[in-house]
Amino acid sequence: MEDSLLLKKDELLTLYKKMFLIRRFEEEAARAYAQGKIGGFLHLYIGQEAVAMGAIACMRPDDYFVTTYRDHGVALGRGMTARACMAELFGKVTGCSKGFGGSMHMFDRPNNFLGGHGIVGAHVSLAAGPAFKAKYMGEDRITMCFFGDGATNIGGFHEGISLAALWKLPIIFVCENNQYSMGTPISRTAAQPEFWKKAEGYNIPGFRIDGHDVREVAEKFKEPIARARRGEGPTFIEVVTYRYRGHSMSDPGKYRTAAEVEERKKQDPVRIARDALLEMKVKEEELAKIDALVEEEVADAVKFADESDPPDEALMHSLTLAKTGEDPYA
Amino acid sequence: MEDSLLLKKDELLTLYKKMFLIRRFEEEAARAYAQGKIGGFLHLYIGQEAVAMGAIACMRPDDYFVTTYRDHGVALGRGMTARACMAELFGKVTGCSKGFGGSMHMFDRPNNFLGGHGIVGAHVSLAAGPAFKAKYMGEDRITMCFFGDGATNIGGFHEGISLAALWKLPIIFVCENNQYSMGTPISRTAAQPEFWKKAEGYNIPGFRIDGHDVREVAEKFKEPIARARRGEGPTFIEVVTYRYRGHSMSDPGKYRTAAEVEERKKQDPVRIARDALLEMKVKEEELAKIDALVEEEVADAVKFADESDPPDEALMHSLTLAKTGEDPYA
Amino acid sequence: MREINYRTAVREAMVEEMMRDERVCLMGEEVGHYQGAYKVTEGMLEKFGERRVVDTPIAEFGFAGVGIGAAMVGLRPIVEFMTWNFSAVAFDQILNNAAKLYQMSGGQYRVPVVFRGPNGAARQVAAQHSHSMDPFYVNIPGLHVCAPSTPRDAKGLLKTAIRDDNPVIFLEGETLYAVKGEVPDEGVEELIPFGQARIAQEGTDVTLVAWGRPYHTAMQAAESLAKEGISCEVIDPRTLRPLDHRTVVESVKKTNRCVIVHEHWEHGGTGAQLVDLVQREAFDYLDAPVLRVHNQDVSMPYAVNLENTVLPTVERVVDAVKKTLYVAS
Amino acid sequence: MREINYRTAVREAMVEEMMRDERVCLMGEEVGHYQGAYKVTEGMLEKFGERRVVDTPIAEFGFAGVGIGAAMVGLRPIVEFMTWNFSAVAFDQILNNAAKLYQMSGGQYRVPVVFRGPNGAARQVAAQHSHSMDPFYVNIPGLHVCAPSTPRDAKGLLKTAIRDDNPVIFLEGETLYAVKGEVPDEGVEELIPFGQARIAQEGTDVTLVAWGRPYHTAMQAAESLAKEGISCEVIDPRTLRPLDHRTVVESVKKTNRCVIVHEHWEHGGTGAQLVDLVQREAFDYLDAPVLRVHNQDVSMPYAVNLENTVLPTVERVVDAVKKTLYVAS
Ligand SMILES: Cc1ncc(C[n+]2csc(CCOP(=O)(O)OP(=O)(O)O)c2C)c(N)n1
Ligand SMILES: Cc1ncc(C[n+]2csc(CCOP(=O)(O)OP(=O)(O)O)c2C)c(N)n1
Ligand SMILES: [Mg+2]
Ligand SMILES: [Mg+2]
Repeated sequence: MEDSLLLKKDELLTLYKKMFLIRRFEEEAARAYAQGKIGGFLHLYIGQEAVAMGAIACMRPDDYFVTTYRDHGVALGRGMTARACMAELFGKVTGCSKGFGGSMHMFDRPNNFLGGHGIVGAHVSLAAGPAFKAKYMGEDRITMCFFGDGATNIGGFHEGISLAALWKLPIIFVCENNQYSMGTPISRTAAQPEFWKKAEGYNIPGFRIDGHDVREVAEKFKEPIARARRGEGPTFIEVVTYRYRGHSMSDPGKYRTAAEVEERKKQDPVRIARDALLEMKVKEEELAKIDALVEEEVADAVKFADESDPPDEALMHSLTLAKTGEDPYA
Repeated sequence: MEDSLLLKKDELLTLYKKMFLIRRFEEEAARAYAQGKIGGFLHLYIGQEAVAMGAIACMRPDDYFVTTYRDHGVALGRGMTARACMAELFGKVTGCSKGFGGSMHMFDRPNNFLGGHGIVGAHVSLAAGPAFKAKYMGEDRITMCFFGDGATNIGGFHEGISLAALWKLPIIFVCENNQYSMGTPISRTAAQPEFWKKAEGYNIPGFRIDGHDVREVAEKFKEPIARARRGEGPTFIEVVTYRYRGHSMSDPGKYRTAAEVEERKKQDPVRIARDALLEMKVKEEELAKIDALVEEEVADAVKFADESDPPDEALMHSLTLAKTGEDPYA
Repeated sequence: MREINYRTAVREAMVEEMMRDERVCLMGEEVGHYQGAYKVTEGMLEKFGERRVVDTPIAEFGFAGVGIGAAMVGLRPIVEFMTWNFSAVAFDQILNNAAKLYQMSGGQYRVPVVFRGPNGAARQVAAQHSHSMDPFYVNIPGLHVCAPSTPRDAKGLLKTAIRDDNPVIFLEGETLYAVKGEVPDEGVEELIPFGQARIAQEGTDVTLVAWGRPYHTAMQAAESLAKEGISCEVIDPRTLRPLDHRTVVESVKKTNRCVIVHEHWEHGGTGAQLVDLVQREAFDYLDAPVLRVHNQDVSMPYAVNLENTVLPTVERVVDAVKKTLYVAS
Repeated sequence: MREINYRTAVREAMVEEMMRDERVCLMGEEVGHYQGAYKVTEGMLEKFGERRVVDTPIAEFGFAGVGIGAAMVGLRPIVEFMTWNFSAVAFDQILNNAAKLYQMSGGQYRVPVVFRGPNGAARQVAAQHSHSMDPFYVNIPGLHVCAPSTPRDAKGLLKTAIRDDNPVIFLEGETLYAVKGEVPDEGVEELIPFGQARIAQEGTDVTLVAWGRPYHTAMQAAESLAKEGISCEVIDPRTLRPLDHRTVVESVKKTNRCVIVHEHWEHGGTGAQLVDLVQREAFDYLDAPVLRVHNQDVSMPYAVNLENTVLPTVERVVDAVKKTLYVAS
């Protein structure tokens, strides 16, 4: 990789720590799921960590982020505490969504993280909303919108990009091409396997990058984000990546061979970042210290989630309709 | 125009007659609308006649056609009688849809005309249905699907083309780019004004042609149709055209100048076809005879529609659910 | 009081709220340059400019999504559906996003968006363009649903809707736009609260409940019945969600009879819901079954003679009332 | 008779009909190579091949449209929604095309398509994935709506649905798939007609009406009430459109009391419709208001303790029954 692409050591350390956190957090979540402490669906991000963290590395705290049900990685990356994230998975009132959203519907308003959406494609046009608002208000905040390869077939994807392109909204559309939508490889879902080529149909720039090296992802996101901030409209970025686990916890992943998965794991984004740090002369002990901190954070999150209370019925009824007037989060 | 593009004289005569029929039929329909004999919406095809007729010239009777609410032209072109068409507009039981569909919902099963659809874009994926069936049954019938420039922004358009491209269905997607969706010019609806460029995103061939000369339209449709028949999948054709009237009868068309409309009328497809015939040494008298026949057909249709009975309530109730079993139209 | 039509009332509410609050904007097909498909938004582009009055392409799912997403972060968009029929392609955005985000986010994100446009049959626009969409939206918790019948209610409820922090479904009517009625004078602000029915006319023999176009049918029926000495109490619920059934129940306790008139199809919806609430809460007061007059259970035919038989008519309301009174018609 | 589970019953119906009629095909997300998200279609790809068992991309609006269009010209597609929640993005195709084409075309085009998949809450899948979509589809003329509760009904109704010339909405249940029950032996063909309720259990004190998952809740409640000497007649309507209310009305004429149990939200739907029909046709027989037990009026929370309070429970059914009997609970 070219020198110019290298992040500064501190930056990379921060990204590494978050990526390792995502990895370890989700491994523990999977364990808790097996123990029955987490219910419903649980879609792990393991293997894709560099995509979210590369994007986040280029974003400002006041930028907006919208993603799918595969959302723990982004949530943690944007600054959600492991406690709030794990407690949500456990269905506790201390969770980020007070136990109402669960794995698929994480929200974090202080960090401008707008979810966590379960209907494929629908959040793509929704994401054009904060971008519309930023332009309306004359703010230079951008919106980052993630979706899967499978989502490119649905109407919501098309309408969201069409509108954003027409109105030159400050938004980045990111197709996380992890090669599969549930059990189906892209060869059986997409006539055009080069998703970035759809950009031309909307008259916006588009390109494809590899998603296993967080440095490269960050580097490639810089200009599109700057462009959006300058008011020149959206960019379509296809990031090629891979998920190591099944689609969700209930998926044994029989549609791909162990060999295929092992081959892909050679490009493990967490390990690549770690190796890069070692190459940058970060000491093994320093990394071990970071790793230990992460382990502690995750263990603490599990304990916290375990010991928290579930939400009660009164809260449920008060969350159906907002009381018009003062918004406590505003 | 190159010689190779010329249709044979007889063929062009047939097409001219149909185009003149569409023109005169709709002019009379507009008059009947003003007299209150036709209700609801009435979307005229005047100015676009060469598009439908050019496509139909290349089609076999057993091919399928699906279009929008702007459907009289196609219906007549595919062989619907002026009587059945006018009676439908008048809401009579002798109409093609027995008075239940009206202007927007014409259907003609003997001529494989599947409507006449009112929800923008929804018929694009529906049209992939007969194409799916043809492939399933091993038939070499193709489906022709028309939609407007405005329809390219909606999800139904995207999903229909995505599926047809993936499954290599025998279907031609035709964007009738008449420059406006209702009162809005494409400059305010489409980030990509070259609609044909969307084809790349679906990995199918796409191109743009002019739609005022029926000979050229027919010529350009031949190969895509043959390709579809060979089982090689869909093609996206953008046809640039223009409607001389408002979007529907209730639209005064204030969003464009009289000068613009007059300029466009210089490319009148009916006149172009007529001139071509004269150039091919068809006698003025022969054309006058054809014109007279058309006038007669239209006048007869109006009289027929006027004198027909409206549908009754018993029929209405019997048309909510089909009686399973023998299909009288099968 | 002055008299204006329903169309102007809707427009006035939007204009006043847009002048009051810069976060309020309007988007939809043909709302700007074209001045609105039904001229409801006439002049608004000129007044507020392209930033705040936004013409959209034909992408209801998409721009409903934009409205919802923008509302989450502080705008208060009014999203016009050219007609409510076209909201069917945006149904998921309303069901799964607008109605749910406040709850799913544990109260972090509010969705102050108003979806509005004409609902119900216009005139001979056939099966795909004649829906009363009420039953699809009233079922969904997390939404408010308004269905004003008069210019005054349209204006007062729309202003409330725009200020409300929750998503509102605002059902107007193409055949109502030209209806005239009194509204408060300029400068006099009236906000009509959700969940308060209006007793349009007091009466003693039977309670008539109706909203939208059928409200006017019910009023005509009441007039005609009055001539025969039958006194109707006519109630307009104004909002269908929340639904002020208490006013209806109180009335039925007095009249002991109830007829509900609505345009939506029979199976379910607010029509059936009201029957349930009345039989449940006024059971001992009912002297006859609650009856309903509604669209016939068919897709809307194009032919005008049939359309006239599908929609509720004065005659059908009169007949139903007499039936509850066990009077021959 | 042999015992199989609901999942197998649904699959058997599809397999038998596909063997009988080559025009029957199956399409949906993950129905083929993945063997079905809930394993309902397991083995079908192997049996019928990729031509007749078609994996689709995520494009419900699109493939619903393909199914409808293919049905117009002679195929008889079964379109699986991975869950009915996702049908919300295809709502317009069902409302405006499937339900209307036969009428709009003056009877020229029939739409013999079956839309099927699991409906209702699964377990902790939260607000966007827990819908009972019944109220949205039962309202629409031009559709049939089935909601079988048992393996036998699932099989017999699905076979009827596939042979029907009209569009059918077929509501299964993820929490029903493992439910076991008797079905006719292999080789014995049973087609269950639409519009015929099943009296699951005869009784004298109260009529319980329920379908889908709540049917089993109602049966449990009946069992528990029997121990207290309260005899319930339990009726499963099986199809919601057409709705066999006559069987319910006849029962109420005998029991004089009625409780309806359903998972869909309160405002409207078949629940409210049944109340209307009962009070209208058995008015003089009712000794108490008709009561309903249903989901609480909130979006489904993720937290399991709350999900349990939202869904109808045996206790709530028992309480409602006692209330209609004016017995303390
Ligand atoms: C409209 C809709 N249809 C179906 C589903 C079920 N579903 C959830 S995730 C998924 C696969 C999505 O694949 P992709 O977009 O590639 O994202 P990935 O899971 O690989 O991150 C499907 C089919 C859904 N949630 N929404
Ligand atoms: C989903 C939907 N939204 C809105 C409409 C109202 N509408 C009918 S035609 C039309 C314009 C369509 O323009 P275009 O696709 O260019 O076709 P044209 O009328 O020019 O032939 C609109 C907005 C509709 N019928 N369906
Ligand atoms: Mg994927
Ligand atoms: Mg156009």
